[in-house]
Amino acid sequence: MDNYEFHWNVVFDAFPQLLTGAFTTVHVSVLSMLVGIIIAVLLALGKMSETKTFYHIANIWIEIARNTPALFLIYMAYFGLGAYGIHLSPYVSVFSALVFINAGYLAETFRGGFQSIPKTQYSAAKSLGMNNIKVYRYIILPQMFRRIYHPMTNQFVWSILMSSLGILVGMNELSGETQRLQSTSFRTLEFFMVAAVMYYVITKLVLLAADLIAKKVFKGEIS
Amino acid sequence: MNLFTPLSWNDTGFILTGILNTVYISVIAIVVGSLLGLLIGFIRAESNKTVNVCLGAVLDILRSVPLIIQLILFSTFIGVMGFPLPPFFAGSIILSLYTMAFMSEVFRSGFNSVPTTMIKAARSLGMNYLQTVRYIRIPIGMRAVFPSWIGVALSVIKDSALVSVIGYMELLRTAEQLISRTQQPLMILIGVGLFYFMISYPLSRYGKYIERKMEI
Amino acid sequence: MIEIKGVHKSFGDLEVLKGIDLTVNRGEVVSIIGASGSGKSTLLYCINAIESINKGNIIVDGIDVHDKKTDINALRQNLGMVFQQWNSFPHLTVLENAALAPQVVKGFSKEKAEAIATKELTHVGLGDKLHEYPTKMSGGQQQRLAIARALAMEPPYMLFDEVTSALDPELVGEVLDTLRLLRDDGMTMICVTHEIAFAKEVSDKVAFFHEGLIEEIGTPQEVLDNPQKERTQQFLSKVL
Amino acid sequence: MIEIKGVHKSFGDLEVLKGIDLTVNRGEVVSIIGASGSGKSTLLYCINAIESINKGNIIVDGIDVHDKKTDINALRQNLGMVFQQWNSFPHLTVLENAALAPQVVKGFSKEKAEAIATKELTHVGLGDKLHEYPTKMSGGQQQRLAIARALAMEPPYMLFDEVTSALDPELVGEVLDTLRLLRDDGMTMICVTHEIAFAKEVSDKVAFFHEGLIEEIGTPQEVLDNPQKERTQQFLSKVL
Amino acid sequence: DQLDDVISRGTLNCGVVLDFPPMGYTDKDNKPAGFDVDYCNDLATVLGVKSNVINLTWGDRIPSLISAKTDVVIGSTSDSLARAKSVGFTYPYFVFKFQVISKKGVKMTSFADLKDVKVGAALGTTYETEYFNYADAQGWGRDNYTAFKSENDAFLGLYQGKVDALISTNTNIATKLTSGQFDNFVAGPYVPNYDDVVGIIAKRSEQAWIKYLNLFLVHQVRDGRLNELHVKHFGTPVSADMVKALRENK
Ligand SMILES: Nc1ncnc2c1ncn2[C@@H]1O[C@H](COP(=O)(O)OP(=O)(O)OP(=O)(O)O)[C@@H](O)[C@H]1O
Ligand SMILES: Nc1ncnc2c1ncn2[C@@H]1O[C@H](COP(=O)(O)OP(=O)(O)OP(=O)(O)O)[C@@H](O)[C@H]1O
Ligand SMILES: [Mg+2]
Ligand SMILES: [Mg+2]
Repeated sequence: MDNYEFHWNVVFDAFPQLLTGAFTTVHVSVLSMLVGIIIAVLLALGKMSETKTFYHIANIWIEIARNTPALFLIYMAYFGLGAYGIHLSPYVSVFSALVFINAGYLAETFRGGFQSIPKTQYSAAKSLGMNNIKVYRYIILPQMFRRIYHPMTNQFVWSILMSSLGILVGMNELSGETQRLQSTSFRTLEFFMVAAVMYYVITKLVLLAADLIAKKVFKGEIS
Repeated sequence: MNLFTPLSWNDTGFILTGILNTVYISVIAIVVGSLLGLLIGFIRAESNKTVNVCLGAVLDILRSVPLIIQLILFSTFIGVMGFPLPPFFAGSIILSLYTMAFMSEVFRSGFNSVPTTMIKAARSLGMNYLQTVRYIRIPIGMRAVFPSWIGVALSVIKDSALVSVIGYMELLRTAEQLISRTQQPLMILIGVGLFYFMISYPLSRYGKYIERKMEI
Repeated sequence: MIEIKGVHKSFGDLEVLKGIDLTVNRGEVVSIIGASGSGKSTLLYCINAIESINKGNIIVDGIDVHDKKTDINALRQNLGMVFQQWNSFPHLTVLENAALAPQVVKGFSKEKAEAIATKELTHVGLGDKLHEYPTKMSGGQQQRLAIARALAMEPPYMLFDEVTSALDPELVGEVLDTLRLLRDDGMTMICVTHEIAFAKEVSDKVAFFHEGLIEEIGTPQEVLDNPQKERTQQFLSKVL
Repeated sequence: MIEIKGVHKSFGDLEVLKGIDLTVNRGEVVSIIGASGSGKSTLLYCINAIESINKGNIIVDGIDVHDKKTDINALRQNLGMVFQQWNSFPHLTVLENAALAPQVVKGFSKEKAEAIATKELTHVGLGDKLHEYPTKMSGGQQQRLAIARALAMEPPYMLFDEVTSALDPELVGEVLDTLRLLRDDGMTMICVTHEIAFAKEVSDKVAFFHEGLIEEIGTPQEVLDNPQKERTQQFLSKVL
Repeated sequence: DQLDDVISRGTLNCGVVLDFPPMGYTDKDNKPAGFDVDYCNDLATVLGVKSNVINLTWGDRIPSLISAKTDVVIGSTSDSLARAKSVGFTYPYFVFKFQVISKKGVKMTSFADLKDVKVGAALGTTYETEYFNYADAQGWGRDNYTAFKSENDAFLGLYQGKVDALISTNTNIATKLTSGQFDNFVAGPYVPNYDDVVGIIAKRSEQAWIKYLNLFLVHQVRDGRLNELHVKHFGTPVSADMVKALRENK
């Protein structure tokens, strides 16, 4: 430690840039989560569908998303598609890779949540005279949402952490911005320490918010 | 001077090294991470709230900071402290700790899944504390969480790609170098993807199969 | 009146109901007993159109349940059903559980639905639990909630499928008491049950099912005290 | 001989045992009956030192169970215990289940432990299932395995805690038969049970627990057929 | 100190950016090659130790020094005063010019033409900073700018068409243009008024070590080794301007 002096003032001067980077990080993860959820619903339906084509499309998507590294998919989106002349910006590449993976993981979560609701809940709701739409609206979906809520927050945190791979395609999110700042000033340790703290704070805030929302929204427990 | 040369048979050895390096570091991280995770998971299952909160907070940092940042920070930091390590070791250490953070949760829930009545039954046969741990809690608890263990192990294999940022020549970094030389990203990337898929897919299927078998 | 005429029902190759005839008049309590797998639950599901049938008719107050043109959701409002496994909706409070269907199916206002629900819940002895969540309650309480939930739709008929068999022995009594209460109110009921003593006490008619057919039917005295058929005798000797 | 003298036991503020006195002689079968929550299981746990006690003594063959100096693991080898919920070890075969404790606790060789285990398993009628996994067996079989597992430690005393109450009715018989077998072998047993008929048949003494005290104790004829205390009468009228 | 450490260890851990031909790249056997690599080997030879070339990206250079993974980085590091607060620089050993390379057909006569095209550079490099300074001074936004993790990624991006123009060094651009694979591209204008002077870097505190390196650089020029390697890697003798610049230390 004796031969290293910390120079924090460089980092404080660059704090606005780091914050901009952090904003991009949150931005890309929120967006990839939202789009991921929509696609995941379709994939989950596809995987439960009787139609072979839908089933296979959903299945292939899900398995690729779950069984290849995120970094690989980001490279694929950036340089792989580039070879076909499809040029995605670093932001869009990271975004699409995260969407692809989020959708794959969430589809399985949704399917699991859906199947974990006992069949007897349908019979019970039907026997009260509810039609299909009402059964879903009042009985199945609310229960399902509770079960998938927790896995969904975890997936969101994962997205935030994995967006840090943007550093590898020159995206200007928190990690990329940190990398740029450290290579102009060469204060590696300081910049990455601050970035680590910022990631930690972001994920904690997300989890805290998720907990507060859950406490407000979900009053009954799930058996 | 020839900057750009196509892929040739010469490169197979190079790619193979990348594959082996990926396998090495993944295996090390999974083994070391599981052993440490088992220990910590056990301590957490057995301890009171204070110990748990403290341990949990430390593990939480490992789970809340991106792996890539942890790797860069750690390898820089140990150098500054005066203990430089080659990328392989620095990468193994961080990846193992990272794995441990997730494995400890897996194992903790494994230990907690063993019903207290079963432990009481074992005690009533005259087994002492360590014997119940050794013969009852570890085997039953570990079985229960085997599918989750596979899940974590697979994510470690995939995350090992990130060790490339501190200069470890694993598969993806090898591929990158070849891409720079050949300017042919598509074929090479597809090959890399296929490799990961071929390792990960059968294992994840196996995990699901076990899970389903256990449900019955 | 529920009229069941020559009902056949198969699951794939397995013929579960092989021609059931049974009439339940308004105000009557009919108990169904029989070995596991004899088709008792299946018959209740068919009456409530949760399962389709292959042959025969089921007519409730003159309406053919399995006719394509029948509005099945409207019909189900007349047929309250309670299952073996308690099926309280875990995300709703006790009161919300019982008030949901009157609101969304019958379109009652929230106040009106909750008034009816409160009345029925008090009736089954859950008046003090209105704002609790059912997951915290005992099996017996959840089962009484299921009964009140069905009653809140104010159906003229109630179908009970072994409502006590998943309960701990000490909780059986409170649920049977609730059924007795309904009988005293004059409710028309079909009860599938394993509780022979209870069936003897409350039923107007007892039907003994054997392999998809009604082997014997009559008053409790006829079927339970002096069974004519050998199979009925065998069954009763086992369960008593 | 098991001597229980003035045993008190509390969980926090809740006093569960309020001074229990009971003596069980070698070769005796003592049944304990009583309402849920009256402290029956707790007493068995205290005898086996799975729970500590607050006051009084429990002496097994002259050794004070709750004395600090007592080697509790050694003592437990003398007290076989079987629980309400069957607790077979799912990762071991039937034979391994029963042979584990003799091996690791008594330090027997694998052969010797397996020989004893096989003997006891055959005794309870599981001789043909030695190499199966218990998860595939019925509750009754698993409960008999639990009995054999305890017997394989060759304890002079056996404690049974409602061993049939988690079983389907048709499986109760086989487990009770196993207990009868043990009684005929002359085993000293304490049985907590809800099966009054069984208690009447096998017991030398019956103790009726009420809110942490023994309300009435005596021969089955005294306690079950001619109960003196009002509470005993009430309890029996409910369960019979 | 570090000089003694290297000699007693018997190996020189020399960091090179193999991402920056012809200064550093990997040959068809995936082995390190280039001007910087040759410098590493020369340095090891004069020290009398084995040369261990370590492959770095631009961003790895400082961490590798600080973490003592490398003893020295010969990696075309621009000697900015900000960086010199963190790390020790030797005398300059090479001078680059920053230049634009663009697709044929894109109008690129002056630096100001970058305004209307998609432009890229490697992340965290001095020419990225220079471009930003220029762009900010002109009041351009950054919407048409793309950063790449490495020089290689940047050229791959240009090759694939992700960007129309790239800022890099004159040497790298010249090498790429002679390779045959960038026939559809042309070298464009230089970054105005800027010479990129680069030094070898080592730990800031290792004064004796840096002095040794300085002398090594002087000898490379004096002994003609610089010229030899320039011919080998660039095909032309080293220019008088550059030798002058290096001698004058600027
Ligand atoms: N959805 C289904 N698909 C296939 N077979 C079914 C289905 N539901 C019931 N069965 C079969 O139909 C037969 C009758 O079942 P049912 O549930 O009506 O019997 P039960 O008389 O109610 O028995 P229990 O007393 O066990 O409830 C059984 O053999 C059962 O396996
Ligand atoms: N570990 C514990 N912590 C706190 N309270 C306990 C604990 N174990 C038992 N109790 C309480 O002690 C009382 C007696 O319990 P116990 O299990 O001995 O009753 P029991 O007579 O065996 O009843 P059952 O017939 O239901 O098994 C109950 O009120 C129970 O809630
Ligand atoms: Mg049934
Ligand atoms: Mg008990």
